[in-house]
Amino acid sequence: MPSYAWSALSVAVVVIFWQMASTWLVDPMFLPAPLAVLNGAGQMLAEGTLTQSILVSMMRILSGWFLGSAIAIPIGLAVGVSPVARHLVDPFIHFFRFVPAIALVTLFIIWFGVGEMSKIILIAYATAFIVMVNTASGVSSISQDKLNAARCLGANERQVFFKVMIPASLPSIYVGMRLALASSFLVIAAAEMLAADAGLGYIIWTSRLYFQVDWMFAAIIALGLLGFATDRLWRLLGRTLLKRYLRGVTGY
Amino acid sequence: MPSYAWSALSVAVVVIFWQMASTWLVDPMFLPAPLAVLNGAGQMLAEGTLTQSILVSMMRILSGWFLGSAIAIPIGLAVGVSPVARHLVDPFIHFFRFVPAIALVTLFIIWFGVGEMSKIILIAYATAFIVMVNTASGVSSISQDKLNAARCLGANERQVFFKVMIPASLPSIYVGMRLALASSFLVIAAAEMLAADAGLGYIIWTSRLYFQVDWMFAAIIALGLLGFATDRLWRLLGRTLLKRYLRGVTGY
Amino acid sequence: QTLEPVRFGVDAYTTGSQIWVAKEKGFFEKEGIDAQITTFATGVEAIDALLIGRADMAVGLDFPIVSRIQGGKLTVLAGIFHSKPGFHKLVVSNDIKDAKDLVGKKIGIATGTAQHLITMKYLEENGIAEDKVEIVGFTSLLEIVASLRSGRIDAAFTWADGTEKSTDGGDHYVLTDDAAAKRNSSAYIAAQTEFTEKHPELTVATLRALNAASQFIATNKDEAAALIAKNTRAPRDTVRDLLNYNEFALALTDYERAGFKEVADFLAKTKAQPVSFETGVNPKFLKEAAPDLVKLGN
Amino acid sequence: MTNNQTSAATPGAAIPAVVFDKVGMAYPGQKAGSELILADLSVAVEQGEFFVLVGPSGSGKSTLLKIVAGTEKQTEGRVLANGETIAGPDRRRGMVFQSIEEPLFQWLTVAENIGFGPSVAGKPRAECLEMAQRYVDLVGLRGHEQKFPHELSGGMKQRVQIARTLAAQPELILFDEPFAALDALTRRVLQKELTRIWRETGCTMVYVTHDIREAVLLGQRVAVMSRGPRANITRIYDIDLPYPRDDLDSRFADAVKAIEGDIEREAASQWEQN
Amino acid sequence: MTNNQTSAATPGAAIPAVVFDKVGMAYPGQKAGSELILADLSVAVEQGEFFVLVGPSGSGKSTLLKIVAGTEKQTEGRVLANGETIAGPDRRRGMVFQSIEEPLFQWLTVAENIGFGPSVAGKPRAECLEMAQRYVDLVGLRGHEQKFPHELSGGMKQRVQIARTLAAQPELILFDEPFAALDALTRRVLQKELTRIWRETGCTMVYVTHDIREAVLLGQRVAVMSRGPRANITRIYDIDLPYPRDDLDSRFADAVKAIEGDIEREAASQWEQN
Ligand SMILES: Nc1ncnc2c1ncn2[C@@H]1O[C@H](COP(=O)(O)OP(=O)(O)OP(=O)(O)O)[C@@H](O)[C@H]1O
Ligand SMILES: Nc1ncnc2c1ncn2[C@@H]1O[C@H](COP(=O)(O)OP(=O)(O)OP(=O)(O)O)[C@@H](O)[C@H]1O
Ligand SMILES: [Mg+2]
Ligand SMILES: [Mg+2]
Repeated sequence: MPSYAWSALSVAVVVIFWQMASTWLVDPMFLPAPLAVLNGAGQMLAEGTLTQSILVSMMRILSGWFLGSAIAIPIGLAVGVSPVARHLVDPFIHFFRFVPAIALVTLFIIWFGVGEMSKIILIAYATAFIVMVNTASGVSSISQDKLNAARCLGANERQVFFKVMIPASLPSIYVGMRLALASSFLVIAAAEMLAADAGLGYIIWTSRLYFQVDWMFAAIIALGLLGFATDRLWRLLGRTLLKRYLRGVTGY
Repeated sequence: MPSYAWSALSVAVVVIFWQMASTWLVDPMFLPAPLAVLNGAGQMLAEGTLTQSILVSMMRILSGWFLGSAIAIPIGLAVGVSPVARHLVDPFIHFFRFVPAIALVTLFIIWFGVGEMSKIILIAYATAFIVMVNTASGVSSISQDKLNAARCLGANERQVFFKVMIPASLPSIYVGMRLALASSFLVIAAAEMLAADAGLGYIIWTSRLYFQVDWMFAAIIALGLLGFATDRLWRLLGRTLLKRYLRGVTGY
Repeated sequence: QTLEPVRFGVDAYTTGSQIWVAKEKGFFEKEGIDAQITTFATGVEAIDALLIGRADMAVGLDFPIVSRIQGGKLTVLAGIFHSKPGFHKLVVSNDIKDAKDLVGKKIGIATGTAQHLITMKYLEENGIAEDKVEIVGFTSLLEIVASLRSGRIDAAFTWADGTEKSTDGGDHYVLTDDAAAKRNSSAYIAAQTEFTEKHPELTVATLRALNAASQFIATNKDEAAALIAKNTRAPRDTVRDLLNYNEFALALTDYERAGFKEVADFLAKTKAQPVSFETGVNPKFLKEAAPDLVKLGN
Repeated sequence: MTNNQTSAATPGAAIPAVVFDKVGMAYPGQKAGSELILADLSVAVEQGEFFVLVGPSGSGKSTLLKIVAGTEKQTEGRVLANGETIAGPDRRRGMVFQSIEEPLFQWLTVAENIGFGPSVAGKPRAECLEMAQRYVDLVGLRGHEQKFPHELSGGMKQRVQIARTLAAQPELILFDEPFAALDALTRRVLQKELTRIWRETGCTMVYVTHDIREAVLLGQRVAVMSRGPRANITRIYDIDLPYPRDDLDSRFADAVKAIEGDIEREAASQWEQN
Repeated sequence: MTNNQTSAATPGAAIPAVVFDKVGMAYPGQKAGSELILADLSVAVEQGEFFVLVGPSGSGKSTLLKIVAGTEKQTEGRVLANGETIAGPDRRRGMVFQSIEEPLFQWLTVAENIGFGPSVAGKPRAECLEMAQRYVDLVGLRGHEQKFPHELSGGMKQRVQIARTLAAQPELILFDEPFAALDALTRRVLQKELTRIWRETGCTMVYVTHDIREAVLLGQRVAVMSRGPRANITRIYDIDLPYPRDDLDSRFADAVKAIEGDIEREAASQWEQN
């Protein structure tokens, strides 16, 4: 039995179970049947809401994810490399990574306005810490033998950093970004609480408010599927372009 | 200069900067000065609200975190070990890890009621996926030589699993739980949206309603400090009790 | 005599004031009711809890309640409070002198609340088409005030102490209030339909207790404010102010009917099944508990 | 001493311990179109035999051992152990890996690593400890029992692996250059111990080494592999000398010289290219 | 041939390449109260010398090399390279590590690993490629240039590390059992190449091996280390034979025998315990 057949099988089983649950177990008012959700999605597609929301949300998620990673990787590297940097920055990393983004929404609006910027930065905020922590642990667990080998071969500290530390910590950065991708998706709901008029998170909020459970589920499923697809793309990238750096971590 | 001195220095600089910012740069209505926050915290301490909220929230966070990990670790191990398990479960892992907990609040209330249970499960939900993904990647990157060595020494598959795979993937589980700890803290705000009358998340919500920004910041800072402390405890645990398993990953 | 349990879902705001007061002052007990109160962040969660059977009665603003009536699972028993005209104030930046200056400006709304509808009606009343202004949606008053004060939006209806907070910087002033929007908005108490059918007397008893609480609030605002503040952890002065701005009384009148209809019409755009005051509200219980509070014309 | 060409499954009473029948091998990750590592390789190792394999670096000796151990799978031909196809690694076939770091359990002490085999065999704790200590002493690691692998020198790690494999008491032991990192005396002592264990337990040994003197000292037969790709066993020497062997014996020296000559011819082609 | 006791910094015109002055060493992670690995060790290696170090497994040879390389720091005494204290690893002191897996860059091909030194020295790309190819050929890895480390056999990995260190052209090279995993011929070829490079470039070599014949074949002086803990250099043999050396020469055999005797005495104490 080929591998995707197992996956197809289990997805089918769960969808059937879902259908049964919404028929007999749970009030379909709260768990609409798969067909109802499909129907809701169809409505939204026809109106163009769904496509637009997907585009808008994906743009925000991916920008925030990239921005967050772009900020986090250098900090994580610095913290992993230099004990002084670590002691300077560490208290903040391990403080702010526990502070919910939602609590900072007000400040973000004041600083970055009510446009796209504050949403993207909110997402970047939520993703940056995972990437930072993973990068720093990656750097600090590079085998000393490898670093020393490079130094004995004449690499100066800059070269050790760029030619050994970065390639050797790519697996951790990669896995960190993969985990952080989920965070980006998760905070889109919070980010689109503020000053949004489109997006999947926005749909989730307004349908909650107006009790359009089928729309809400359609948006949730769209989020899940987009996340799944992005994750697969990221894995594909790891297995092709970055293969030589990531041998061993793309197994899962 | 001892290491903690650097940390103390940078914390002091940031607090001073914060004081200056709230005096001159940002409207103190939204960024109250450190002293005002301290004052707010003092009020809440005097009333007993703060202590109680901390206890209640920490109980929820830690229970959810443990529960989530307890569910995630076996699944992660199974997925890492068995290709069939992986193909059966993988689509759901990489689907649900992108679905915001907030979207499932209603379903959680239906299934688990309005008591502690649904909050703890919400937190467990948010933390489980990080632990799951990390555990599975940890298992699948254990060197084949190590597993084969165990088999050649006569270990059956059960023994390979318990005596080699689990110890060898402990570093990944440990790091996964460390990252997930942040998620538990982050969703406490969402979890305490539902049916709470105490807790730091609840304080954040209600103080927003009533413009008690100093209270809100006191709760945020309490969250950050508690997270920081828990993280340090977790690291201490890794460096003492689990030291033999975690050599190399507790560097950061 | 044993007390009958009734489970209430309330939000962390003053929406459920009478419930707190009735509990604290023993009005529930007098009616033979053991009130079990659960607080939620907003009315949405409270009403959802009701729908799924985790609460017997819940209070909520018109929006979440009206949008959840269609299944027939919940029955609105009465309006529990409505804001007095002037509760919402239109705060604008100093350069806006007139309603027509709003054209092309950013206006903040609290999506899905009474304020949302008030804003829309106000624009309509002043002949400003929706696409002539930029509507920015928020989920809480704090963000609206913060956006006003930091110049991220130009105007918004604010309420409660948000008004003072937005204007005390000197860059904004109150242009007008919601009287100009000519809109009625209320909060309701709703019950599970099944509960009302099974325990009609208990339902009526509850309304009686809440009515007693309303009267207590009307006459003892200071004490009531203290009781509410204690239970919601809100600052006492804020609550005291809120009690002034709002009318805490059970009622089913044409005022409620008009407000209900506005929301229903608004929602009709998005809902498959239209809802109406007649299908969603059952005045029977309030009539029985306090006949003079039901004043519905034809 | 006779030289005879390699041949599959010599007919006899006992089933051979290992049979390679026209085996070809390519690693899964190898570039498509690249040549086989092993090609058309046939050989049989008898029950209780001490079989030594020598050959140029990179020819495929480790690959061959891994196929027997069951950790890699041949891509062509059949491999049988005790007459059965090899399904995977298994307690009957122990292996001392060439890699000296990875196969150790870095979370276990020296004594715990060595006691792993007895402990998974379900032996009582006291017996495991006692066995671990016996093998710790055997490889000269007394005093280092409580160290963790990262605190050991290269040679000490290698000895832990040897002791660990012996302590598991398999029927067949595969050694991949086990003494490469050891000093001459330690090596000598362990060679003697190995011969003793082999004779006492009657287990089968398949032993890879680069040290031809060691090969002749230990092996009943010494097989020479050709340089890869498409490596094969070109020749098998029967060493008909009694144990314990004396390296001053002229027949010993002759055997060493003959085998060295063979390998040199094999390896030389490598250097001629340049 | 003369035997002389070890002595620090022999007075002479040139500053010695390496001086150990009463060096003591304990690893940072060692249990408090456990004994020093090296104790009171003094020795000097002259500029351009080929210095070989032999000794029982676990005595502290790798530790000594790591101190010279600057990757570990002694805890007592002074260590000077070219008269300066050693601040850390440095391009002037190359090292072939005993560990054959970790020091390779697993994301670089064989050719890229070998070209690492020239490329960080800022040599133009064409020259790096050309140098890499030269050293690939030197160690007999032609045809494997595009493989990644995980696709190599043990001996091939070791050769990549040797080639890589040579290609960086350091002034002093530290070899930690570089040929342990190589077959006899490859080893012989590389020994010859190493001697040639040493004589042509005049660089200093500090070489650890377990193969006493190799020690005598290569070294101008062969130092014998005592068994640890508190290991020290007990004796240094001057090998006054001309290069290329002939291992059939009786003086060669005598030197080998003398050194072997020494090590055996050292290592034997280990086995007497049991
Ligand atoms: N995982 C792998 N993927 C691809 N090729 C491999 C792999 N492992 C080994 N090879 C190739 O197989 C050939 C034989 O390797 P093997 O390790 O069996 O050699 P060996 O005889 O043990 O050499 P040595 O004496 O150096 O240890 C080599 O050319 C090597 O490049
Ligand atoms: N990181 C470490 N922490 C603690 N002890 C160590 C560490 N590395 C080595 N040792 C100890 O130091 C001693 C000397 O080790 P070293 O690696 O220098 O020996 P060696 O002479 O190179 O041995 P071999 O010939 O086996 O490679 C050993 O007893 C070892 O246990
Ligand atoms: Mg090999
Ligand atoms: Mg060593």
